[in-house]
Amino acid sequence: MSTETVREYLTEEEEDRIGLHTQEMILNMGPSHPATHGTVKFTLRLEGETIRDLDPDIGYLHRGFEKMCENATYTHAFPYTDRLNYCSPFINNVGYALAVEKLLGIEITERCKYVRTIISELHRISDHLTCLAATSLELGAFTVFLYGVQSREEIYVLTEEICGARLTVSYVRIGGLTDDLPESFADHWKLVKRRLDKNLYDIDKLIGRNRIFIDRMQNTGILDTETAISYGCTGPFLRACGVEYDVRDAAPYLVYDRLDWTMPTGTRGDNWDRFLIRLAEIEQSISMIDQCIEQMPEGPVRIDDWRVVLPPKDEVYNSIEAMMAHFKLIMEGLKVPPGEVYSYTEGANGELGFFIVSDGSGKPSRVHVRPPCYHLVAALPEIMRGKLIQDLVPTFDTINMIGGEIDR
Amino acid sequence: MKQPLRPKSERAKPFERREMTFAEKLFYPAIWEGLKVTTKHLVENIFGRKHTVTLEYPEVQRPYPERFRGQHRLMQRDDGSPRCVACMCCSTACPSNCITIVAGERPEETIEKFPMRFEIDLLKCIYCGMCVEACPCDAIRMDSGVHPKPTYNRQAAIIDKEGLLAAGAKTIATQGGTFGSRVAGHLKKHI
Amino acid sequence: MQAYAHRGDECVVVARDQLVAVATHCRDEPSMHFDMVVDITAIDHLETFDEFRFEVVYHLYSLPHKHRLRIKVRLDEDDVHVPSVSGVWKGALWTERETYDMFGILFDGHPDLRRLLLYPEFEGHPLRKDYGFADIQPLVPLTDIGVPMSLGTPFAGTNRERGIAVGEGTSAAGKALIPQTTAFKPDVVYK
Amino acid sequence: MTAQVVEALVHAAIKFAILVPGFVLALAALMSWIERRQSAMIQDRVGPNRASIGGVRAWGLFHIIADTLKFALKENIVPRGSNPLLFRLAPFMAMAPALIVFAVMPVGPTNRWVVSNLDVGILFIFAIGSLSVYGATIAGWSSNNNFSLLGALRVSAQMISYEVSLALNLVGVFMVFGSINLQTIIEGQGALLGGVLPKWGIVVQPVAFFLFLAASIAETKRTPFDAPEGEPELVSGYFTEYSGLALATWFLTEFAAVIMVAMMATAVFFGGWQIPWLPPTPALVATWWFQIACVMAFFAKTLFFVWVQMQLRWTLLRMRYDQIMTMGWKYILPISLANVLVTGLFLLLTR
Repeated sequence: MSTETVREYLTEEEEDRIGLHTQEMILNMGPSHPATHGTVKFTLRLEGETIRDLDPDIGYLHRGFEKMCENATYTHAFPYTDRLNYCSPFINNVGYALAVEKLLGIEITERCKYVRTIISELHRISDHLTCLAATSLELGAFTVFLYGVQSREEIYVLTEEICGARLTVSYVRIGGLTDDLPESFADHWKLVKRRLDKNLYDIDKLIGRNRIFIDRMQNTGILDTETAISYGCTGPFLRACGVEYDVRDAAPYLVYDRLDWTMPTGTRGDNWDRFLIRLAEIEQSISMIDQCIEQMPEGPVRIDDWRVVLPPKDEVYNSIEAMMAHFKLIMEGLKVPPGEVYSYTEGANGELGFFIVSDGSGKPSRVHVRPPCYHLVAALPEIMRGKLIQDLVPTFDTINMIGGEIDR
Repeated sequence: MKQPLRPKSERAKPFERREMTFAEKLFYPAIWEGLKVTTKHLVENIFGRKHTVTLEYPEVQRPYPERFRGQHRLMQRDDGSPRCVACMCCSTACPSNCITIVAGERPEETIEKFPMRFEIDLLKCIYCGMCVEACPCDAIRMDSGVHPKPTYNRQAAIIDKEGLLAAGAKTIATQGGTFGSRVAGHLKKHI
Repeated sequence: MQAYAHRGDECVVVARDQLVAVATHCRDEPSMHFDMVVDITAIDHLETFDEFRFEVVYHLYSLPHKHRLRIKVRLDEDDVHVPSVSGVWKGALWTERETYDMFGILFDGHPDLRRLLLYPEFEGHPLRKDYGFADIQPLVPLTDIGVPMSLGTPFAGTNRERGIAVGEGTSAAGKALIPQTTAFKPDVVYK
Repeated sequence: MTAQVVEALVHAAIKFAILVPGFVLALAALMSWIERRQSAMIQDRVGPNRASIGGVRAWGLFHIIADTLKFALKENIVPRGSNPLLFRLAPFMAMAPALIVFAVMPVGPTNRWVVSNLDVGILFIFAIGSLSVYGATIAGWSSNNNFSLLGALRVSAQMISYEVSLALNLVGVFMVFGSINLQTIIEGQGALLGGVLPKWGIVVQPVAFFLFLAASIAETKRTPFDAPEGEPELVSGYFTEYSGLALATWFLTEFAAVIMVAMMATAVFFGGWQIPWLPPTPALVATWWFQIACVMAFFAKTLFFVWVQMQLRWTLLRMRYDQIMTMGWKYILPISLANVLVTGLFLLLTR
């Protein structure tokens, strides 16, 4: 079976020569289309089944994240960041908090670092599972999809136990967290892990070595390494091309330098590599969470600075100093010294950057987010030109575009 | 530009791509493996629902965890009046501006302010929990364990002071800076 | 040219006409080798500075050397042209489009400068400080479906764009009303 | 003469009226429930079980009625710019052949149990069955929708390609049993090989059976060969624009095709109405209870194959369109040709 599906289309002269005249077809895939989970429109120029050109039209979920942040205090931005990458809201929370903390120049507590690592990895698993499950769904394996989201459901239940909400977590605060991890976390995590193992085993049996799946994934959606770098692609996409780049490794934040983990990289940069990398990263994340639970020290999860974090409740109830700090912080917002900072973390799809400019008031002057999948979707026309329309589906899925993140 | 410069990392571990074996190339063995998994699930779910994860919702309900951020409630004083002193902290902290408070004056009492109106528009609310965090007197909480219910009109989604108070209870949180208040630190936020 | 560092982020301010030269140098010089433009965005300094209004910000990253650099170009309010670096890094294609969309900054030499996140009929540029938080857009008349896109031409270069409102609504009075804030002091200033 | 013709026609009509609405359509309706409940059980869900009459849920069986009502009550939308006549005609152009083919299927041991025992039985199935492709193609073309058009192109290419392989797979069986009359083939499968093994088609032609299964699933356009209606890229392929009862007609057509494939597999490869190790002697065949038992056996085997197809549907994923074509022309077709060759050689040498 032919694995290479690159087909050059005929030029007009060649068409004239062989007497075959074809007409291009414009196909609008989206904005509401089964393949475009999230909302995105692809305008395809097709020649038969071959894509001649592709124009991704994003912005259907644009809700003015950056403008809203300019009109809110620094703490108010947390619910907005929840909705950026809705598959892994914890990572966005952590990324934003780290950016503001970098601008403030404060150091968070040890336990908080571990908790943040745990929740980041937890939601990295959730994000990767969503991606894997959605990829299988788009290729017709509905059963695999449901096994995948079953495990994700377990993670959501765990998330709800941690912070009280399944998706819109708003768990992280500048200088710490809203609350410590619940006591039952470690036990509950073991249950989640068992379920995850079981479901991943079933998924592997169903599609892991199934030729139909492998044929769909291998040698499709390839972007060569130079172009990928030039486009600014990061994350599993770039690692699938064989580039050993991971923010957790290149510029370790939180406690990633204290953990023992490996960075899986691919060789060819096709969909299959991305799929395998995500699977391998789920394993790595599981091991990282286990290590964190082992190493995690006791202690507070918030720093002891009432100019940044809210004082403890009983202090607020009973002492005038705490009460005043509380009021100042709520009414005026967190005062961040003027400056500008670009902070980067490893989101589930790649480098998640926050660029924050402060003018010294309680509201940020500018918040800009660099969504990781933005640059991947920008490269999509380059990947898909000359390929079959059916290859668009797994490619788009392994790119893992998240509407909330790319449209902001 | 075309320099083969690549970042190198100790952690990196390229994985091997296993080529398909002849048996795998024949399609049928892998299909057989898949059929075994699905048939196992089918049989075990028909006879005993071993793996079934779906809850049949209205009859069976999953308990919400302790920290679940549900519908709001207003806590009461001992005489049943709201603990709220209309300090506007929650409405300021609310990112979606869903809390409306109109303060009233109580000249004869030591606590001078009270909320004449306290309304939460549940359609605007995003259940982030920031109002609870912002409350300096443990007056508003989201631990009712009730999730927001759909309504037939927008007006019904606005709950007023009475509705919030009805869901509330008395709290043991002491407040007011009495002598020895630092000792009260062990008192938990939740009852 | 001016260089400083703040919180460990190195930043260089370059003149507009040297931008492409600097960018190419940054990419090709082996000791710098910035092979990736991580992000391009802009800042509107309407409230802060008088001498310039916009800063276009380029974040560069070098994969092999693992270092980062921020390049800034300062623009005046009535001349918002900046040369495009999309010929240097392809990652600039969309980020420049978005910056144009949000700030109305024109990138000369960009092959396909259309709106990205917003629709073509959008009036104004929302991330400018003079675009109000609650400004309302006019309704776009329903276009006839079934208007085919012109075949043959690539997507680039469709003249669906409106004129760009430059500096609309800014006035000296508006600037004077803005409260003075403390000035930004970088940690290190390179001479 | 005319009276005989009329009588034969009336008999055939009565049999057809019993077989098709009584079994095929009833099973097709039931399959809409089976498919959903079975997939639910595979996927650790519960599936539809809420429709109830007077509080009786009956495992969701009433969903069949609810679905039918829902389809019937929905508006039949004809899209703007389409060809209304062809658009309305297309589902029936697809459904009619899919139902007519059941006329030659012998479900029991005597001629009483077949609507019309044609000598060219299986050729009739291919000839009529392949007309279904017109319905699908016209549906896609007349919808005035690019997705439908692409789906129509895919479906016509795919169905025509797999027609060839499908027929060639059965050639080996015809050679073994020396007939293309389905009743003769089934009767031929009653013998025992070496006194132990029933001489079923799968025993004498195993390769042909597996290829037949693949090719026939491709004919029914179900997973893994459902690129023509490939949901993620073509929404629903050639029937994207259909709604209401017209959409239900497409589902019915698909289910009828599934039943047909199951019956074909039963008749050709699994002994048809033969009960294993119970050879149909003329004395036995004359008894009514044996005939009923044979019919039951036939339907039981058919149900088994329906189940197998459902199970495959929820286990596998979709192939790419060019992979489907490659598989059909470069793999299934040569192997079935080789199979015919080997069978011929074997028969030649052993005779």
